[in-house]
Amino acid sequence: MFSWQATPLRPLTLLGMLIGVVVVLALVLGIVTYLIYFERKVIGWMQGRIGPNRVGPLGLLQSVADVLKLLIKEDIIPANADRALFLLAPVIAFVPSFMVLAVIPYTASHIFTANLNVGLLYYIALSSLTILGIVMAGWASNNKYSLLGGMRSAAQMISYEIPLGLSVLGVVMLAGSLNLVTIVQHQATDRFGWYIIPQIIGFVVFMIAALAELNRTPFDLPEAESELVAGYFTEYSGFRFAFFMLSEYVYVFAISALATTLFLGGWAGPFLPSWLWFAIKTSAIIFFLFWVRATMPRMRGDQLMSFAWKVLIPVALFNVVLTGALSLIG
Amino acid sequence: MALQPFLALGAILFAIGAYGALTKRNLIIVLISLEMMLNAANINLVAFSHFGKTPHVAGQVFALFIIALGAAEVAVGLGILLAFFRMRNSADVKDASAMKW
Amino acid sequence: MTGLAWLVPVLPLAAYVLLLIGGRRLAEGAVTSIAVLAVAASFVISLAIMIQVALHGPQPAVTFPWLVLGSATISFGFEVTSLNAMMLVMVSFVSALVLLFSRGYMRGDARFARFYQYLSLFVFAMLGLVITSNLLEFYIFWELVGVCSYLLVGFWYFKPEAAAAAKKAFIVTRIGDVGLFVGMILLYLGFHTMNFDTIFYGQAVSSPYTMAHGAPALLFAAHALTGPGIHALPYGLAPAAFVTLTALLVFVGAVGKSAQFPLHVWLPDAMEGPTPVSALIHAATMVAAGVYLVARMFPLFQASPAASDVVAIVGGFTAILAALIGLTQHDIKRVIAYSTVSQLGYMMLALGVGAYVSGIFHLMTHAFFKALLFLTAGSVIHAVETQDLFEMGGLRKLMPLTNAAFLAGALALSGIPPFAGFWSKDEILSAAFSSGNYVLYAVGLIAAFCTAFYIFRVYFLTFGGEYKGDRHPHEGGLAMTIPLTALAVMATVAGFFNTPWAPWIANFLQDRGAVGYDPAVNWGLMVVSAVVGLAGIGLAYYAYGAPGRAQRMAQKSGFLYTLSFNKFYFDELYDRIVTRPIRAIAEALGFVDRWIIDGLVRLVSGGVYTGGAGLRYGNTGQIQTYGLVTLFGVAVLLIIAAGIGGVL
Amino acid sequence: MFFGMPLTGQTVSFFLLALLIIASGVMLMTLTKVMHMAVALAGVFLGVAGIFILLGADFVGMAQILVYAGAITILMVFALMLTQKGDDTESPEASTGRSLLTLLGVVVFTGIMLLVLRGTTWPYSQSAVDPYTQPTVVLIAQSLYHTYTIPFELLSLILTAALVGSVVIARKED
Repeated sequence: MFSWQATPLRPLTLLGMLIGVVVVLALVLGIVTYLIYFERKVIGWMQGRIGPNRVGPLGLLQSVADVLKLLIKEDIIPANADRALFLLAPVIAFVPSFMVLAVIPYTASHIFTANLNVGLLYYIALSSLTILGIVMAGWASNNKYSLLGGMRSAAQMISYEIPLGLSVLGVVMLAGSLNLVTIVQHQATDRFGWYIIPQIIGFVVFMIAALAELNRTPFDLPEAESELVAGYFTEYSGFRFAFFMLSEYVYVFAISALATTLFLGGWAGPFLPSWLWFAIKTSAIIFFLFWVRATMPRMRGDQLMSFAWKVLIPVALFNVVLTGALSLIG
Repeated sequence: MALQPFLALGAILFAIGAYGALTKRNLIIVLISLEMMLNAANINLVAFSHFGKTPHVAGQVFALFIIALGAAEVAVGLGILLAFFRMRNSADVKDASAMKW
Repeated sequence: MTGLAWLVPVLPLAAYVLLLIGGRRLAEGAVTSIAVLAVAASFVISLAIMIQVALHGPQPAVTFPWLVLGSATISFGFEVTSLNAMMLVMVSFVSALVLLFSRGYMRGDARFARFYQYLSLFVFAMLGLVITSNLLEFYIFWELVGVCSYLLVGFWYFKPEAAAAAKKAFIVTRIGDVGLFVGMILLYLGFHTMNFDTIFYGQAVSSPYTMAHGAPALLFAAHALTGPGIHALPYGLAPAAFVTLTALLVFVGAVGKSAQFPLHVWLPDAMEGPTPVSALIHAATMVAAGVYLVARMFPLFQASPAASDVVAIVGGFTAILAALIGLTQHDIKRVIAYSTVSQLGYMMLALGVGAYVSGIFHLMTHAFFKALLFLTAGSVIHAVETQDLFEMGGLRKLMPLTNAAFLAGALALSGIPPFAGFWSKDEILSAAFSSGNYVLYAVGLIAAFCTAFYIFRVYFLTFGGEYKGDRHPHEGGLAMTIPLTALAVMATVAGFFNTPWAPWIANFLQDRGAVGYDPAVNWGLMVVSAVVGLAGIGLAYYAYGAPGRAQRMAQKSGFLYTLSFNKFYFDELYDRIVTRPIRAIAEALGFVDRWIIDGLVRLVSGGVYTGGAGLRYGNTGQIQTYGLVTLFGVAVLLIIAAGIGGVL
Repeated sequence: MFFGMPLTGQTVSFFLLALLIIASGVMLMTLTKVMHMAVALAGVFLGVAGIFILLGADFVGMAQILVYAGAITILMVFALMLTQKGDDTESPEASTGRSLLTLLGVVVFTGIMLLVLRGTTWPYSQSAVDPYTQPTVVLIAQSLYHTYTIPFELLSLILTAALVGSVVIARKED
């Protein structure tokens, strides 16, 4: 295995690393662009509308145009904002979302993917860093909507991170590893097949917590347009706004990829190449997320916390105990 | 890499934390400084677990223990701090001086 | 049956524990039943043991190792000899009756259960003292008896006199205990053992006894004076001096416990306790312990003629002194108390002249008639609610049973045949006479005369004439009359257990050899003592049969009357020569302690306090200041460590 | 070669991380706005996590990120926001003399420590990047559930007590 620590650092090595990063970034940008398009199309379809169809064939270039528009817009920094933090916050929010992609095993040969022994923990740990960026953004804007949105977001994400972490414990116990590659490999040989079957409780908790982590409907209280204008990024415009949107959609992709890896057997599947199987499964999860957004109303604020602490965490703990008991019996 | 740079880093971080804990007036910053000192200790533990004649994972286990204890400390510390703030309407170390003659 | 001997003391202890736990919740009847049944069961077992001993002889001691101190082992155990078998019967019998009597006497007392609790403990302590086979264990029970007497004499602690009397009893007997303790230590140093058998015979005597207890006095002497102990005697004492010294020290303990001159002052004051307690102390438990001690250590005294002489002289002097004081007292219980002191003097006299059997026999008969006298006195006090003889009178018709019982006790005490006291006292007197101690014989005879006089003085003042009070005296309940009857019977017939022509007790105590001095039957002496007793009664009748005659006699004797009435000023004498000097010394020492030693201590504490008051200004409550100081301290330590060259 | 050490990825990473940690630490001490401090704090914690990963302790590093950078920093931010009184700057510093004194103490302390570190011969370290035969997760798990079972259980007790205790302490008096 390539060990970056022991290898003497030469310009060529550094260059190779940089190229790899840029390629992944470009890929991610492409994916996000079409995720947005996909979302608008799906919701449009569900609501009996057509969705974007003007820019390019079938409106395929609509998102590209949107991004371009954002990039060329004026970069406004409010006069009373905390300038340094205001500038830093989108970066802090985006970088972890990009970093978590490093451990997802996209294909059987997992190019670009770090085969980390603590991959799952890595994902959960890094994704928690985004909260800091969001709080920063909310506070630095010096705007009450932003601050409230930031606080709400932080509270919500911290609370739902716990059921998220607990819900995947069942998978970890079954696979006996935190390594995502190993988890995928275990699912191929498990007698129940994919972990969505033995870990159905875990999967449900995971999906609910994931929705909350993503600040998506029905958990979109932090950026509820009707209450808080746009939550923590009310004051943001131009490409900083794009950064936040980007990190959100990267997380949509990442969490779907994680769900695929943990519960749907990852890249495994017959006939088709492994990357395609991975893409199909991830798309299914993403479609599910959009579907929920299109159909569910927003949750009530006072129920948000108690739902996490009083329902999801006990259920997730029960799942852990159940899994332990089952694996002892089996 | 050798052991000394890590230990030196730990010592420096510890010193920074100690300075903060001893001079800052805001109780939260003091708490933060304490956490930095704990982190400095952790660096030493993990460094010794990696280097040395027989590398052993025990150092990492103890670092984990310290992390958990640090979390507990922060939880209790912030609880006390909030209660203190509610009572005195201040988060200043100087105001927490009832424990004297 | 002897294997069960340990049950004898344990049963009262069980009653004590039971009452300690549940006494407050039980009714008075239940409390009485528990205590009386326990002691009665002890009595039954004791009786069985005594029969066993009479048939099969004494049994060897049963011991368990208790303390191992270096090479020495102090054991813990019990044994049954003819002496303590008899004592067990006597103690448990009298105690059971006293306990039953208390039911009536203490009726309605707020601390009724507590009283029975103490009594049970008292009986336990005495029975344990009797049955033990080991001097250290004996001493423990000995002190336990002292504690119980303190608790019981001061039972009505709210009365200042009772509290003072309890303290006095405790402290005075403690003076004697010091002697016993020193003697005990000396014996241990000399013989390296605490077991009676090993001390007396050089080894544990195996079963069955080849000789009765006390019989081999000469054997003991041989052992102590020439045996292996000769090298080990402490302080380079010669064997004879060692034996005399230890015997005298042991006797000091007996003097304290049995209220012999000069430590007799506590016993009359102990009258402040409830009357059943007095009965118990005087008859069966406390004072008997001293006599029992001398009897138990009899070989030791036999080996030392000097010590024996001291015992006899002290006993004789006490007998006459107490009898003289008893002549003039006004308090009914005090008269009987002095009579006890006097009778104990007789017992010591007997033991001192070597009449072992006579002393024990008198102890037994005395237990019966003295318990009887006290219980009748209690019955009288209960009825008339005063203790002053001159406020009573005429109770013969009002309380016929009590009258009869008291008369039996008084006749026994006076030594009128065929009552119990005659046989035992006569034996003592004839032993004194025939052993050649004519002075002691004369003293005993005069004391006997006085005894007869003062007890019938009490009788005539209490039961004769007309009732002077304004109450309506009547007999107590069954709980009071049954013990009186039983004791009256015993006081009448107990003498026949050891008549000159049928010496059962003598045989029992020495069934396999002679103990000490065995007086021959001397009809002349018997007649003399009976006549002396009758003369005393006659004088009493002459003095108190007609009113006013006694006062004239008292005035005529003048100085002597005052002396006797004030108990020969012993309390005042002790106050002058002992209490006051000691108090003066104590106050001087107290001054040193309070002002010089305490002053130093206060100086130190004051200095520390002032220093602390100064230092506390450094305690600002600012945690960061503390931290800063700590940091510098650590830095200094590090500099030192680095300078030394790497402690780290 | 760099200060006598071969210029590998490990060395470079170490110096970058050390720079991050020390710079963040110093910023934490010098910045006046509390929110800026929070960012600096996250920098320290992340840097320490990086050091852990550099030392092959990936599990501890992840725990460090999760607990410190993720949870504790946010908690601190919350506490800072809750205890702000209008002005968002930190309350006035301790007196200059006091600060200088503390600085002196700290510098002396660190200096001696560094001298001692330099002067001590450490039991020499092998140069292998990964000294462990198995993944650290496995080793830690075995260690926790075999050797350190009791401390581990006690730790859970402490965490529970801290959870309940802080809730009780911080709860408003009703």
